[in-house]
Amino acid sequence: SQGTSDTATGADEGTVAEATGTKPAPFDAGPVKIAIVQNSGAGDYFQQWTNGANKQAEAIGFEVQVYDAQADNAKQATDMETAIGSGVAGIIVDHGQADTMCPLINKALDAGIPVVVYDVATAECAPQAVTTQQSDASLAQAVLDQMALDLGKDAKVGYVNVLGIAPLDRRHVVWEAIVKANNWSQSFFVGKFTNSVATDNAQLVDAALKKSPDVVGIFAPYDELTKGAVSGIESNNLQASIKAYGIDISNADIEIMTKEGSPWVATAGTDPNAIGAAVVRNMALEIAGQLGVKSVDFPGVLITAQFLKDNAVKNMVDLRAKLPELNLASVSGADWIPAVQF
Amino acid sequence: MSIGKTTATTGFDLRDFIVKYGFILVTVILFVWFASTEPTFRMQNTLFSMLKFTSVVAITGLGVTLTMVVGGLDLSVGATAGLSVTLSAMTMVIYAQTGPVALIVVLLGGALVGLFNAFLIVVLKIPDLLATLATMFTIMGLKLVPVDGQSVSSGLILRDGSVAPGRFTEGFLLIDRAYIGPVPLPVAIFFSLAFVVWIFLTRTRWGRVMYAIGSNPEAARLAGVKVQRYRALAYVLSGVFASIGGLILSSRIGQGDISAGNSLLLDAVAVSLVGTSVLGMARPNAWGTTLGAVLIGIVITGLTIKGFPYYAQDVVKGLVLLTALIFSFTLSRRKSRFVPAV
Amino acid sequence: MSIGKTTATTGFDLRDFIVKYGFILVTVILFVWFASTEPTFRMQNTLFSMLKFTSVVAITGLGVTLTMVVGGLDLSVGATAGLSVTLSAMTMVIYAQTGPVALIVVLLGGALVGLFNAFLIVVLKIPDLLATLATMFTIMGLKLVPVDGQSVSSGLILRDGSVAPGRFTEGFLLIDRAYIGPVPLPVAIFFSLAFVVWIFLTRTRWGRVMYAIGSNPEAARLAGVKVQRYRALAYVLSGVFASIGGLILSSRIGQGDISAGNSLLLDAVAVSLVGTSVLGMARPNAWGTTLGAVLIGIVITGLTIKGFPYYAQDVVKGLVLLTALIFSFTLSRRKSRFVPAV
Amino acid sequence: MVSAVEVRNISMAFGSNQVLTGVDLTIDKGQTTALLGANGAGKSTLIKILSGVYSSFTGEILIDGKAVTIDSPTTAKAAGIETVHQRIDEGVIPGLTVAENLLFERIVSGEISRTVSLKTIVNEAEKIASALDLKWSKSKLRNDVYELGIAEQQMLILARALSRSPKLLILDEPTSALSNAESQNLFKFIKNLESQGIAILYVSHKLSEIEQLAKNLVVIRDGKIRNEQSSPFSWDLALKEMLGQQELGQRNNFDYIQGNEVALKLEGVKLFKESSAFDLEINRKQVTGIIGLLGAGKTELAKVIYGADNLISGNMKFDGKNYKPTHPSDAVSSDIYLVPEDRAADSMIPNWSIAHTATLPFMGEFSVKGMIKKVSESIRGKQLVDDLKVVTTSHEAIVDSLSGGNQQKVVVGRWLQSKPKMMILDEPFRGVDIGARRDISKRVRDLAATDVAVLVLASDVDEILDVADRIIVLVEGKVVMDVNAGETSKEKIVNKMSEVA
Ligand SMILES: Nc1ncnc2c1ncn2[C@@H]1O[C@H](COP(=O)(O)OP(=O)(O)OP(=O)(O)O)[C@@H](O)[C@H]1O
Ligand SMILES: Nc1ncnc2c1ncn2[C@@H]1O[C@H](COP(=O)(O)OP(=O)(O)OP(=O)(O)O)[C@@H](O)[C@H]1O
Ligand SMILES: [Mg+2]
Ligand SMILES: [Mg+2]
Repeated sequence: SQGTSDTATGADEGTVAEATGTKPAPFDAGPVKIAIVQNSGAGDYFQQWTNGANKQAEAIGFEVQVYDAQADNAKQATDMETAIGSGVAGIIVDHGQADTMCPLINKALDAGIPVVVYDVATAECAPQAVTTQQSDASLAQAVLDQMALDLGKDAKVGYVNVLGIAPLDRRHVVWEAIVKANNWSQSFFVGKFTNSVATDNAQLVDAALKKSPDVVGIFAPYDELTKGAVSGIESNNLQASIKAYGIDISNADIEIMTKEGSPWVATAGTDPNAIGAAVVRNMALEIAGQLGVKSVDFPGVLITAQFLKDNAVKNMVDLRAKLPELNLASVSGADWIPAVQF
Repeated sequence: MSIGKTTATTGFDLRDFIVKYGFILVTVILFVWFASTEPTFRMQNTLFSMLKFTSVVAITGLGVTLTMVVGGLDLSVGATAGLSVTLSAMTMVIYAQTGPVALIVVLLGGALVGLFNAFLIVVLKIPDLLATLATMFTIMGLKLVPVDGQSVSSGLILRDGSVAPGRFTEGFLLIDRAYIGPVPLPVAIFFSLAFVVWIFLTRTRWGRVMYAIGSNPEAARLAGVKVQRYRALAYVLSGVFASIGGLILSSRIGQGDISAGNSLLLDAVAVSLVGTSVLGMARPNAWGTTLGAVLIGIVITGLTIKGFPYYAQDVVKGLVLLTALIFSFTLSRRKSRFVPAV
Repeated sequence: MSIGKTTATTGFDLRDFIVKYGFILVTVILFVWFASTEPTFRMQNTLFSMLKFTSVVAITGLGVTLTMVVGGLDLSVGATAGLSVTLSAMTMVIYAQTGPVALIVVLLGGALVGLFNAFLIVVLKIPDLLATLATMFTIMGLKLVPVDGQSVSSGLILRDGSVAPGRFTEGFLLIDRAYIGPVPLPVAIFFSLAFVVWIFLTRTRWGRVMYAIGSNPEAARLAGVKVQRYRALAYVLSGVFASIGGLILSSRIGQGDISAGNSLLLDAVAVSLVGTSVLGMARPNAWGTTLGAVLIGIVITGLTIKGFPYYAQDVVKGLVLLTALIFSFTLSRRKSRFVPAV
Repeated sequence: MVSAVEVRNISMAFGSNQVLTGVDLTIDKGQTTALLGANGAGKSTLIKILSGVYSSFTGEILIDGKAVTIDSPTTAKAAGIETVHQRIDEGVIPGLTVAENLLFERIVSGEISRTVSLKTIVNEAEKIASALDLKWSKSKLRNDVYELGIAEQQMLILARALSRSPKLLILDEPTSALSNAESQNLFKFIKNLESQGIAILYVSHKLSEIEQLAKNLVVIRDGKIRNEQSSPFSWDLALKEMLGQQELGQRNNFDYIQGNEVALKLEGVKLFKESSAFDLEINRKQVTGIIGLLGAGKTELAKVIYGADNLISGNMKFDGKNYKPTHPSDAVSSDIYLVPEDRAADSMIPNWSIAHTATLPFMGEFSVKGMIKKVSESIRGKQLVDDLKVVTTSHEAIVDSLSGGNQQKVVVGRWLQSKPKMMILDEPFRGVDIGARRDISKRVRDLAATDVAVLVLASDVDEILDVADRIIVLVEGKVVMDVNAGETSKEKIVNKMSEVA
């Protein structure tokens, strides 16, 4: 039962490198079943992540069962239980709440099922699991360094974020430090998490800018929030005086950033396809007993609108070509693994 | 049943006054409060952008109101608006068609959804709520199938590996950005539609008949009314109104955001319901829906400018709603027959 | 008035059969399909975790059913369940109380929300939909005020800078994790409550009276029924049921997730509505709600295991709903008076 | 005689409308007291006070000489007052079975709380039904009450009230939906109750019934008691007090008109699946009365002609042309109109004004390019109020706030104001007082005189004799008698009606 998302539009097919080594157990004896337990599969980021993971899994010879909790933490817990009970050789946990998932991750480990976690802070509560993460700190740091460079000290800034969501909380910590270090004054802090983030936040930013039209920069550390911020700036016609900074990158984001006069000047990102693939490689290594480490970081890369324009980047394919750092093909590899490159 | 004292008929009856104008009073008081404490709020600019944001909910709500008038309730409007966003993006970005073509496709799409609802309700005799709920789930999923769950933006890579040839046309983007004199186009559309629906419902024979159907369909039928046709008409109109809302959303976002419209349903239903209480009419009506939408717009904008976090906005939204409702129902002597009892 | 054909009373009437059992047939066919094509699906473990997942929606839906029986509809159940999650987390994590205390606080909280709804509806005479909508907005915001919009998990930093002293107790976490024999506790709770509600509605005079209120409140009142008390009772029960759902959610998530319960409303209303069509009863009933919840559980679990992306699941959910509805309504000769016409 | 219930100085107003003023009334044990009054006199209001529906009145209610507080239906029942209200939809509860409806009050009061299964309820219900000679089968008792016709629903709520043993039983126009035979059954039962010492307060517009049943007669006009009598009654006095200044229209002593031009022709029409087919011609310029027992198929026939129900077999010709209505709108566009029998369910739109109710079927006429002509609409409303002497504050008044008889005047009157080619009236006299009944009869005859085919359906022989030129008796969906009204008698008709087809 292969996921159907491997036929996705815009799904980057990727190129598969030849494997040279011989497969270790249990890969030498036909397909190996694993499960991916996702907090959410919806949205561009997760669609690409899943696509990357599926491509890599296919290349390795995994049979993948994808559970998508549709952003429902409780459902993810149930999915995890189902996965544990379904007799898989390994489980990848993609996002979720540590408090929710840790006991279940430990349950899986106790049952002898190796677990690779992506972007959940389980290092303390489930120390035996492999944790991988897109480093939120490095993403935030990368883009905020650029923001500090652009705006200088003592600037008036706006902030769009929603606390209570783990990666956004981690980005928030870096933001607070940067604001302090640069003596910025934060004119507003708005944001709300709904099921249409971009449109609903546009209204909030619009209203906030009515009151504080004199800010020179807005930080919105999640691309849906950034889209909302951009809309808000544009509806106030302030794109000449306000720069927006975001995190994450997708085809849609590239379009907005490269638009004439776009206020969105910089973002930091990773390639979700590449990350999905790398996480699956980690799973393979862990099952084969070859991983050796318990934590793997995928660093973020700064992407400026200027860079995109200078290189005529139109979409993720162009971006990967121009910014090879995004491709993680060399991360967590082995000679028997045919790494997928996007 | 409470029997009022026989007040002198010419005298001023405070209670009647509050029942009739309480809701409007709440709106005005909030408005004055925000305007007097927040200079930003009184700027014409702020008011128009508030109305602009409200317009999508309001227009969709007007459609919902029409279905409520005939005794139903269209739960599929949010999904229809979302479908419109995807449809317009597909038409322009993937099939590289012009803005007007996209516009026609979207309106046709909305009408088709309405027809489908009408078919379920009128021909297959499925109760309104259930039918539109099923439609909602179906199109929420269906719209994502051709795009494999991804947002449609220029630069999108298609299944055959080529890059999507088109982009949102400038003309299409103008739907949200153009002005008529000082009035933003979406606001103008909103008020025109509200006016048309108001006239339609209160001044024309068709509106009169629709109210009859909503209160006693059998009596309407025996009076020679083609009940089923009017019900079908209401759902088709509701679909078209939702797609107009979607059109504005799409033009605002400038891409085929997959999450667009998701949060619309609850708001559109809320404004229509709230609208039933305006002027003590105790039945769905265009003027009430309009005022309900404006009231909620004022609350969100005002509180954002005042720097309230989003959850405080929810609380205030709830309380304002309650106050308005108490004015209209608790104090009213008249039994409300028209409000959907479910 | 349509005159039923007087078919030979002993003969088999296919149409009647489908009207009565069509819904169950759809459920069984789907079940058999999944079970025969997916080995994972037939594992006892999977079945129980499916039921476990369904239990929250089902229990909440049972409460909604009670309000539908008295002719209303509780739109605040999702928010109430969310409130329960926050309340339990606050009690244990911030105030470092025991699990049983948290349990009592949550149930009291649910009953209070129900009482508040009852107050609005019965005393202030606000129509059900509007009142519960206002309650929904209010508590959705209110629950976030004491925690400043953050999820409550152990290690939370409080306003005074100290660290929250408590954590979710092991006992509390058992609510979701314990088993009674081979049956997970939430499933046992779900079935017991379904049984109790079924008996209550069909076998006791209170149940009959509640149906009478839903059908013709004035006639019920004239026959000496204390209509308002029963309506209040229904809303209080609905609040308590939603808080039991929230309790299970909270125990499953293991933290005060602010987004918990958000998607519950639509699902709970959907299963109650769908349930009206089971067995051709054409009125809200416990057995229908239960079956509706199980059907949706089967669809979601089955499609996930089959690897359908989330949007395809929505499509199928919509189509299955439609099929069931067509069986019950299109083919039925009986006019349904009980189904909310809104 | 001992008084069971005494009412002292009761007054009540709806807003500025003073409906009852200082009403004193004594209802004796073991006797029937009749309450007579024109439509809108305040009868139902008085009854609703006694049964606890309204609580904001002034005055005193005494039971067995002691003052009691009655402020809710529950307290009224506790005090031993049982009521059958005028509106049937205030009694039956759709969605519950016939059996549950019959036992509903016992279910509410907890008397049968241990009776859990429907089976037991059905058995119990069978007994209650048989008390009124209702031979309802078990399967009928298991049906949704919604499947009963209006007359059967009336029987049901009567049976329900009679199954209790109250001190005072109030019946508000219980026979307006019943035919003679059922009424007689009811009267037998009432006599039986009297002998058990139960007091009965009986409201009816049918003088013959009052004559037959009542010991005492109380006449009410404009919310005041005008006249009290013991039998034998002086009807002249009673009617004079009842109508006040108003003139009672003469009983129609008309010349029968024999329309000879066929308007509607039915060929091989079957009303029910297993009833036999019949042919029928309805003439222009004549009032055709169709009479039959409850369930005889009168309403079915009317609905079939009007396109509101499907024809099982056969065909129709109207004005010589094939006529196949599939929807009431087809009938309306052929200028065939129907006044349905159940005004609340089939005619009234809750919260609508008299004027709006009046124009609903004729929206085309009251609008230009779709825009409603408010002025003509309001003129039409005023005319309706004046023509039919509707007791109301204005034509803007909400129909729900009218008394039952006045509601009936509105829903009948709105069709009478139009210009049909054929007019069908199903039970047009339901709940209207004798004055209004004669007014309506006269208008119906005037309409026929203008070349219109008029069809009146009723189950009351007097009503039919009062209006029809030609009388057709329907039994079990089939025509069993078809004569000129002048050539038959009440007895012959009654005999035919109860004949088995
Ligand atoms: N022979 C029959 N076969 C099937 N159903 C019948 C038959 N006779 C009567 N009925 C039922 O009785 C109902 C009453 O018929 P209808 O309303 O036409 O009678 P009616 O003469 O107007 O009597 P009333 O209005 O006094 O009840 C019909 O709708 C039908 O359900
Ligand atoms: N709910 C109400 N609101 C306002 N006015 C009302 C209401 N109910 C009754 N009335 C008015 O009270 C007066 C008396 O009505 P009531 O129903 O008691 O008359 P009735 O004697 O029973 O007449 P009928 O013979 O037509 O049944 C009428 O003028 C009516 O319009
Ligand atoms: Mg009356
Ligand atoms: Mg009839």
